[in-house]
Amino acid sequence: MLPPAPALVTTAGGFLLVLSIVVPVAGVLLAFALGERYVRQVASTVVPVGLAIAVAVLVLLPRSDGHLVYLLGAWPPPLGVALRADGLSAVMLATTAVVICAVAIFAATDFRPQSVEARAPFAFWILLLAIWGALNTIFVAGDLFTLYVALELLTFAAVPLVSLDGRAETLRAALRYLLFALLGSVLYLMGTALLYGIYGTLDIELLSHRVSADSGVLIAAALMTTGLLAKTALFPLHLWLPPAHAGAPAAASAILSALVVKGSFFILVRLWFDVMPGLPGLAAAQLLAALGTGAIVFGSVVALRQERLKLLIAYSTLAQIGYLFLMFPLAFGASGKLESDQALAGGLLQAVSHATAKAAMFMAVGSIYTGLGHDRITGLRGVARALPLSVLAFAVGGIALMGVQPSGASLAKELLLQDTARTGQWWWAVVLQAGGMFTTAYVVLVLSHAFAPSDQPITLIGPAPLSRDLAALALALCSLFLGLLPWDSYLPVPYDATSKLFGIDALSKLLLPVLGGAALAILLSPWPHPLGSSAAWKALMRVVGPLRRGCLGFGSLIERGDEVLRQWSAAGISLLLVSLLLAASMFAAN
Amino acid sequence: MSAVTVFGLCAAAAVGLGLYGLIANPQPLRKIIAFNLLGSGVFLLFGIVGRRGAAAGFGNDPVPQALVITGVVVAFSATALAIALLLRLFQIAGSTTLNSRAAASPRSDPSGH
Amino acid sequence: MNIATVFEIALAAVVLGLAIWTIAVPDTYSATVGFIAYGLLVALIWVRLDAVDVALTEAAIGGGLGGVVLLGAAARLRDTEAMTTEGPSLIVRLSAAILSASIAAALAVTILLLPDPAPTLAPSVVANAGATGMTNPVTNVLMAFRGMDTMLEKVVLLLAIVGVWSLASDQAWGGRPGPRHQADPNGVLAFLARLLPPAGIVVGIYILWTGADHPGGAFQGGAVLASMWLLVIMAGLVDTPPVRSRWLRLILVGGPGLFLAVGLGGLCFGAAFLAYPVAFAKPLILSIEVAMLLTIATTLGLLLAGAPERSAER
Amino acid sequence: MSVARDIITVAGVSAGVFFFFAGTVGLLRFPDTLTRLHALSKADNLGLGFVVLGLLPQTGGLRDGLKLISIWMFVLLAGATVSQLIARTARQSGSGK
Repeated sequence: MLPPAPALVTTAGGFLLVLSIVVPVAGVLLAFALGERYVRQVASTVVPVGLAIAVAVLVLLPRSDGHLVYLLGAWPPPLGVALRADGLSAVMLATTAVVICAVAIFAATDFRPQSVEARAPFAFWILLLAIWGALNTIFVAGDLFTLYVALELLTFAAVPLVSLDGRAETLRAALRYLLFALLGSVLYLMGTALLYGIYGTLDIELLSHRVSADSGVLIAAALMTTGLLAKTALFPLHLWLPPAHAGAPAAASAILSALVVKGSFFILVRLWFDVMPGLPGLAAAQLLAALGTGAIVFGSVVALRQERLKLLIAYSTLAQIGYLFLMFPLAFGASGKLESDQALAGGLLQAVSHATAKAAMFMAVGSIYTGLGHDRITGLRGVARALPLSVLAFAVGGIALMGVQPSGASLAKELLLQDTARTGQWWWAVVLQAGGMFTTAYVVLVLSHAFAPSDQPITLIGPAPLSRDLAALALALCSLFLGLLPWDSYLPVPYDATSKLFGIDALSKLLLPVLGGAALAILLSPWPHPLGSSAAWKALMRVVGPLRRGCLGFGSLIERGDEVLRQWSAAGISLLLVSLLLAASMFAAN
Repeated sequence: MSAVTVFGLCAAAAVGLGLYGLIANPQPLRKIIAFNLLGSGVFLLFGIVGRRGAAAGFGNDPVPQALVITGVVVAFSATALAIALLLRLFQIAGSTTLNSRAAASPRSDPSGH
Repeated sequence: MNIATVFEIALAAVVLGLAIWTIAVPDTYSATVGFIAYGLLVALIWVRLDAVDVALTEAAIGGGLGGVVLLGAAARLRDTEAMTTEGPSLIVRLSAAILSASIAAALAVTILLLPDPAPTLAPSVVANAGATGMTNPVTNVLMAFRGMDTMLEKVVLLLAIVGVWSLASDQAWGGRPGPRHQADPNGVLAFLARLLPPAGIVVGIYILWTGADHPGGAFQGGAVLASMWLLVIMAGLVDTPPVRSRWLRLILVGGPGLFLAVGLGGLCFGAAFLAYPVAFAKPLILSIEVAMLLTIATTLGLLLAGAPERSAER
Repeated sequence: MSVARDIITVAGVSAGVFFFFAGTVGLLRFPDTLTRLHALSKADNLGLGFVVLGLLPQTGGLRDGLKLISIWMFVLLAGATVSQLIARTARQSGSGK
């Protein structure tokens, strides 16, 4: 038995972690009991309180040595359950609070309970608070089983959001999502059972002292990783994501895309970096990054071929999830352990900037949809004039996601690129750059349609409340200026990384993805462009015509492959294959 | 052979059968049943682990038992939610297929509405 | 090989046979029935593993109520069997079978290789049982040592209700879940529904009460109460309550609400969140369990009833 | 004394097992719903009755004995009702003939 580590004592301010869970949960209970007429009021009371708690954690954390601990019921682990927060938790708590806040402002006009249609607002606000509580639990829980319960809480809150409008397609999407997510959580639970059987505890801190390269542990790690990948929708386990994220109401899509997939990703980070940093081995990490690369290629190419804006953004989420997994091989040090905090910081920053930017983009598209009554990309001409704020929010979010300085994405990319140089894995640098170009491609594609002049003025069919656009814009700006924040008390971001964000060097780094992205957009998007009749365009087409035809053929091939992979049985087989491959590579490493 | 071995193999087999059923059975209801089978296999795994940890006068470590009780209730709620979604889907669409392509064909206007 | 081992092997064989039947039989209704039988026999395995609390839960919730949900759905979907799409191709099924079998094999090997002596928390559960004044170790873990998990799991149940209700059409919102059951008021079902509930309610409360020191508890008792309620509903003696009803909402949040309130009391006045003062631990836990009993029974019943379908007036 | 108790137990449980076995054979082999139901309810009522009877001498006291007997009573009640309902449904749908 180990001597009780200092982490097994409640620290001052640890009660904030309890409050970060209890406040949203109390909001759920209260909103449910008070009923339809008061849900919005309850939510609008809980949201600022939750935000204040997240800020308080941010303030307190550096003062208490970077760690907050709370022993629930004053029972120390392994018997009891501890809540713990470190820099990662604090950053994620704050991101979640900010995004939820913006979505709540955005949704306040949408989900206003009227006398007749009280159902959707009732469900939406309760589920929003429940997602918040579940995510906060995920960020601060120190026990693998508590994490399982939180994961299920998250699923149960997310699934009904998908089918809120009750159409058959969204019901089908929700059912697929639920079943696949359940499969994922059962795999996770299986690993938990094995770990308890081997070590007699599920506490992350205690496990990290006890784990060794036992065959059972490796099996458990492979199963849990696969389960979490299924919940994160990493390629090729993404069958549920596009229909679910594209079918939900805009506010719900924003939450699902920005935050919900990050929950299981965060548990995966905890599992690999905190529970067993020495076990997975480089091969398994390369496998994860390879799947991430697949996600970037499939997600981006299929996104460029979408006709509907919401589906385009859903596929972009798929690609961005792939981007998050590039950090795993880069975090390996010379000793074969996951030890580079810099790569971890880069991955987490990417998650944060994607959360803010993607939520803003989904919200902006929601406004465009309400305004136009459709979200066909080819029908976007002139929308920049009709809905300037919505398009601006989309543009700023897109630019932040592309990695334009000083966005969080650019800082994340800088950190990861430094680690590719450090570890000599140049191929991931190529993928990182290509990912940036693909992101640019679909953002440029949408913006070029939106900014194209229209022959006749657009008539808006729905109202466009200012508060919605402002919420989206604020979130997008947040993402754009993330790179300027003082990260060093929470994440190990070296000072020189931030200073490189400006200057000639930075400008060249900006131009490359923009030009590459524009080229990719021209080559891979099958839709006729509004400028298509101009002379310059025709001249260009004469030059690149054959190349473009080839690229379009490649694109349709990828799209067909994506359709096959999104069949239920194909996805299930991929799931089992991934888990066996992970197990094999982990065994090879030990 | 002890009870742990016998039921341990039984649990592993239930997991395998559940995984297969979840992947290969086309009807959603069968998938839900397979999920329950899979879940019960995993719960049995906890039972084996707890049985091996019998000590202090208990024939089974109480902690995994408590985890299983929590897990059973969660699995039941999941089943109920999945069934409700399935029945609603059947009520609206008249079929229960999860295959998006087969289902999307009757209504394929580009806006999706 | 003693007689107990022979019995265990026979039990495992029958359970496995039922599991295979459940997966392989073409007819969905038969598969459901097979699964119910499987669930009941798995409860026997739990008894053999000396986990009676789990056996009760598995029989009541896993096999019993879970079986009812599945059976109801299978009956309603029975006519659609013919029009469902054809299964996946042979190659797909074969590779799925091979991969699933390899995972099962890996799991089986891992189980056989679990370390000896096995780690256990049983001694520390016993050592700390004095803090709650109750001797059922499982109840202690659920309500004290891992109280957070139990509370969050109650919220999961509530979210399942929200999820099921959110599937209602906008017109039916606020109305009564499920179809109205019409039964012969002098029929045998109505007779049973009058005769059994008083005894069933006593049994449910007894299971809760005895759960402090013996196998039992709020889940198991709640499942018994829920089945009594469903029996009365199915006999047409009472109708499901409209979901907008205020008392219903209060009962549904009562369990987690009280749990949370007691937890917060610990945070403000006691040692920690979810810490019980030793002098009041047993009464506090029992009162939470009583509230949870009602909440669980109502939640389980409503999860079985489904989404609101009819306006409250009829 | 304990030998006498064990003899009663063995005899009772064996009788119960016989009824369960016969009931199961009937359930599998009889041609239609009503006769199967007949076999099943016999097995439930008598088989479980004998098992309970056989176990009674092994119980620790009056309380446990009463619990056992009440379990049998509940099963009788439920079995009788369910058989009734199944039989009625079978006759209405015509599969009982």
